[in-house]
Amino acid sequence: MNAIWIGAALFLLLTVAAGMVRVLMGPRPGDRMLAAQLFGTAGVAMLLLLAWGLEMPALVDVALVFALLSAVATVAFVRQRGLPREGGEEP
Amino acid sequence: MGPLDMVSLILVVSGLVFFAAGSLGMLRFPDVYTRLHALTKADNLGLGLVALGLILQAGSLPLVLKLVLIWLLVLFSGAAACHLVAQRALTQGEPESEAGADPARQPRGREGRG
Amino acid sequence: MSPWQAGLLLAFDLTLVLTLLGVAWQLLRGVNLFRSVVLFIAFGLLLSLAWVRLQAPDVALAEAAIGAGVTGALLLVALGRLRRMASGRHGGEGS
Amino acid sequence: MSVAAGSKNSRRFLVTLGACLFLWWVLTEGDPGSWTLGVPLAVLAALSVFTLPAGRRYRIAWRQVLPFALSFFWQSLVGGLDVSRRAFSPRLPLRPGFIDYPVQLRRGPALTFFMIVISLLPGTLSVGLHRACVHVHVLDLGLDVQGSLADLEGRVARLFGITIHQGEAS
Repeated sequence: MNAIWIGAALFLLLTVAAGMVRVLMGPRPGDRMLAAQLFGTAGVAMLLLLAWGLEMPALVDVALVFALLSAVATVAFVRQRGLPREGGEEP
Repeated sequence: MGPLDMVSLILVVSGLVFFAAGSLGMLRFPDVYTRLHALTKADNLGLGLVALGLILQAGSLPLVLKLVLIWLLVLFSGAAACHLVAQRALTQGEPESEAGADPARQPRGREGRG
Repeated sequence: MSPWQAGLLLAFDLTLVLTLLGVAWQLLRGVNLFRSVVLFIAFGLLLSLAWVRLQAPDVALAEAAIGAGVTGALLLVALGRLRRMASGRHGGEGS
Repeated sequence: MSVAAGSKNSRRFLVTLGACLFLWWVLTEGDPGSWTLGVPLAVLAALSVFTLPAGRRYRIAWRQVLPFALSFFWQSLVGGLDVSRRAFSPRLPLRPGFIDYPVQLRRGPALTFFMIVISLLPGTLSVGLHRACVHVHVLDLGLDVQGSLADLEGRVARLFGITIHQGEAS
């Protein structure tokens, strides 16, 4: 059964690596930021799967911290004036 | 492998399908707003299914509640964060987006595809 | 540990290392600072997974909290402030 | 008056303390050794709820929680399936656009909750709030979004024990 959980985590890592393309390409700041949000959600799922797959129950707590902090960067992004605007491509 | 393991395997695999759909939607959808749709719905549902599959393997009640708590946290913080990103995108230009409100116009072939 | 499990773990580790290196390379190579900051946040999340694989869940916890969450937010705030300062000096529109 | 207020406050304190203890129990997974730290911390947390400035008060109709949760899970399953179907489909069937939904809920926790839940339901994403209209982005303009939003608003209002005039919306 453990092998299945690890395989599932590997699959999620691959989807995250695919989503990285969106961070690289953009084109707008919002696109990049929401891709980072995706890594938060997928990261939580990966940590939960690894907690069972590697038999490390402490990883559930790491997943909890991921869940709490994944929104912090997004809120900082939205609240901060002066970051590249959505309208045009930034320099 | 008992029937319970079978059920949780099915749940986790269907969760993975939704995660794949979320990533694919993020790559294929044409603009920020539609990508946010893919992110909020598909990924949160995927995480919910993975967590549900693991809940069936959890030995104790507090662990079950902890997984539910994690899912709810991700659900609400993710939805709020997506709302904020969408609001920022709307207030800071993205002029073509208003044109999409006209149902007569086909909003295909907008900027930012691919 | 079954051979299946060992193989999957090896694949997981290799994918993780390759993605980490790729992200780090793109992060350093780019000239767009905002893109680099977002990549840094992603890098922090991936590095936290690497700590998990090194059997250090406590370090992974600190990395997720400090590396990805707080440092990412700090870098975003610093970037916004830098840009506002630059646009103020060149007589731009300000904020 | 003051006696009644005092007993109400003490009941609120006990409920908050109970919630804190329950949260501690969940977070430590019921480890019995952790209570020496957990009980004082829970008391401090419950006290801080009373000394810190209070947020907006709201009440939840607890009897409505289970029906709301069930319909929410069902709707979020439908939403995930809908968006996944569109993502996997090779033709990419999207007709995105914005609509304005005239909302009857007053500003406050109920409206915030409503706007968050909008984003998790099939085909809708709340973008902003102008006066009394929620700005909603929809994936497919052909769907009856106004009707389903009115339905959702009614359910949120019932969850928070608010009466709104059904039927005016939509």
